[in-house]
Amino acid sequence: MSKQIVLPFGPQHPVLPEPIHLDLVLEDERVIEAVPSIGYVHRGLEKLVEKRDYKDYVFIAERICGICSFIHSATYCHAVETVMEVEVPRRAEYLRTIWSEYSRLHSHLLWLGCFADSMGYENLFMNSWRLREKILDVLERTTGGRVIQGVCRVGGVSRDIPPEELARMSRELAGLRPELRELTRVFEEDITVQTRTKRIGLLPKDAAWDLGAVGPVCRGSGISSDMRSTGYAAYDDLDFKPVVKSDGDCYARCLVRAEEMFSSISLIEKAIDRIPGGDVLVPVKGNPSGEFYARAEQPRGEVIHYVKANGKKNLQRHRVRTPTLANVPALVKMLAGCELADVPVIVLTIDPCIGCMER
Amino acid sequence: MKAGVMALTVLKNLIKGPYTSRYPYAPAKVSPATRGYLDVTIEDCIFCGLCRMHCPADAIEVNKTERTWTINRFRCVICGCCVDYCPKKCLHCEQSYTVPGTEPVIAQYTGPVPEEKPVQPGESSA
Amino acid sequence: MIKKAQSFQALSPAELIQSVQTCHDEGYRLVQISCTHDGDNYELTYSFDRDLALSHLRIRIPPETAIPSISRIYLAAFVYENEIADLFGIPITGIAIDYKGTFIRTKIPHPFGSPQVVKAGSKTEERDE
Amino acid sequence: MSYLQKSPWIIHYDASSCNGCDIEVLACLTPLYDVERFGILNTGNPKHADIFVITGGVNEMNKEVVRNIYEQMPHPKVVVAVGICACSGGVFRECYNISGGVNTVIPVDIYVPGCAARPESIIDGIVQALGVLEKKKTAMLRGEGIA
Repeated sequence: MSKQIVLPFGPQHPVLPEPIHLDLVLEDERVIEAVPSIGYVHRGLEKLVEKRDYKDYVFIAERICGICSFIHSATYCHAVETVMEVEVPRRAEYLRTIWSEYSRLHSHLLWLGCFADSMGYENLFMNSWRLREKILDVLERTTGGRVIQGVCRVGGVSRDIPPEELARMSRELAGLRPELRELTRVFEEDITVQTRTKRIGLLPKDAAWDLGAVGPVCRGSGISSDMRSTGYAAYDDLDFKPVVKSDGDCYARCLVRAEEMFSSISLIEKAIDRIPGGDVLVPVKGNPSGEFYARAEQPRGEVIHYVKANGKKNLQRHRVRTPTLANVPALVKMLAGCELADVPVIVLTIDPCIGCMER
Repeated sequence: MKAGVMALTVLKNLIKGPYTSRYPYAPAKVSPATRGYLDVTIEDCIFCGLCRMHCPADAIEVNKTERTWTINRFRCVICGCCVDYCPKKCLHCEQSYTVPGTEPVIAQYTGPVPEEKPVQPGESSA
Repeated sequence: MIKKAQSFQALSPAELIQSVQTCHDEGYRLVQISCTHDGDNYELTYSFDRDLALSHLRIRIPPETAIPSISRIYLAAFVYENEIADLFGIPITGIAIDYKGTFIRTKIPHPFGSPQVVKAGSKTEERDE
Repeated sequence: MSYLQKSPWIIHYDASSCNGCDIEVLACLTPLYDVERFGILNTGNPKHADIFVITGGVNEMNKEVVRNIYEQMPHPKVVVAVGICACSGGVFRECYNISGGVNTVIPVDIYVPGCAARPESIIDGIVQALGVLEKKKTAMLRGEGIA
């Protein structure tokens, strides 16, 4: 009945913390098709691997993204270590797990804030960011950096956490739980939040599988795919169970992230309990030769770091497949058929990290 | 019930005071581990250039003949990479951060003239 | 740390579509497509996941050779294929959502399309601001 | 309590940063640092803004976006480049797609170093920017042209 119009969305938009551009084909208020176009943040850092020593490149790998920075560096190190057949000390793997889970907590709280902001829920935004500062405090105390930690090295980690600090972290985590419950209660109790998210942005299970969705997006659609189940780093010791919801709407994805925060807390607690003693860094000599696809679970889903080396000190190729890139096809599917006013909420439920996506 | 929760929150907030740090009046929050800016104990430096070679941001310049060690503070990413490589352990991170400015800050340190002892060791290529 | 073996299966470009279709029918999930320079040739790796184990299909092609798109089988492939087409300059035919070189717009065309340039040991000259 | 004389409004744009500085800019707005107590507001509309806070280096694609936002802002205006990438390109300086710091596209008044820039640094930077803003305003009123 009415003719179609194309509405450009972004790159600079009040609700988007980062630049992404979407061409929304509209019929009245309904989105018929969404075509993302990216490249505003593309830096091309994969090419830098040809100029830098593979050990120094850790710091660049870490700066792929400022939110999941630690997991990027840990996965890159994991890839290089596997190629070089370096046995990383067990304590270092535990520490990597602890910091990874702290990164996940801070990222999920950040997402909760931005998501609340996209719905106009200022109060939740402020409260989740307030709680996030406590996580950042721990990260700064133990690693020296708030958002870019810079502790991962090829062969381990550069900094140990002393026992008294571990005990303090454990005490603080216990206090974090009730505060987190207070925040995530909105999903159970708040009718406004439920009406904004339930049965919106549907992604059925088979579509999620076909479109290669990862992380909370696919777990919200009932697919139990979490790289932490593969047991990299210390996850094999921590009885990890993925959080899965089956509704496939925005609400399910929110619940997955909310519950993952609690599961992260218990993972950290278990890791603190079971952490073995010993060194945290082994010296690595020589140059790598070979290739490996390392996978890890980021807050946004599965990340893949591919390294290929040919015995020189510079790697031949480093490729990162970031979770947001894998979730773009799913986002296109979710946006088709939704209402224009729901677009920010749906975009935020994949927790887009454009810095990651475009590298 | 709801009113009770709210009253409790109000009470808590009254007792606890504001959460906000009074930053410009109160000092910035740092921890002993914080990496703020890079400093050098220039007396110990042997000008080997390992830090320059490994700096991911190319922020460091080392001149052996003039015995100067220069850092571009507006390029340094304070990763701590050079601290790991330094053979004399003369580099370290200070907690306070570089103050914003209108011009890039380039700090130059000049080492003392060496005594009769010949300058050289620790200069192997990485 | 648990290390899982990763299997590579070398294919000729002609067999690609058939093998990918087989993977799809067997319930594999497309994880990623990556491309690497390998001497004068390009090496494309299609990675699939089933039950948390990775398996890879690999094809080697000389430069400027067009390869068929697998996005009719896995729609998700369109992001990776557009990316490879933009960064490496490999023509990929029949992508479901074809951006025609505008997916990632770069300053220099096909930045990865040239062989590896290693400036051994030398820092690049000052490009000061 | 008059740490600041005026209440500047800021607009934030992420050029090609890694997000680290972005989330620190956002953290400035949230309870712990809360720049709104100085009357600093984050706005999405360039026409409302006095201070342009930009993070990350500039690449080919967002060059025009950055220039657009800058030109739409009313005079007097101040540009604050937050983070090493915005100052000089940072670790990505040698990437094929990065043109360099923000100053390759628009004039920058204040540089805030740090990777990622700490919220305290960002507050300091904005406070300094306010001084520059004041100077520009008096210059403008005296009719010395738009700087």
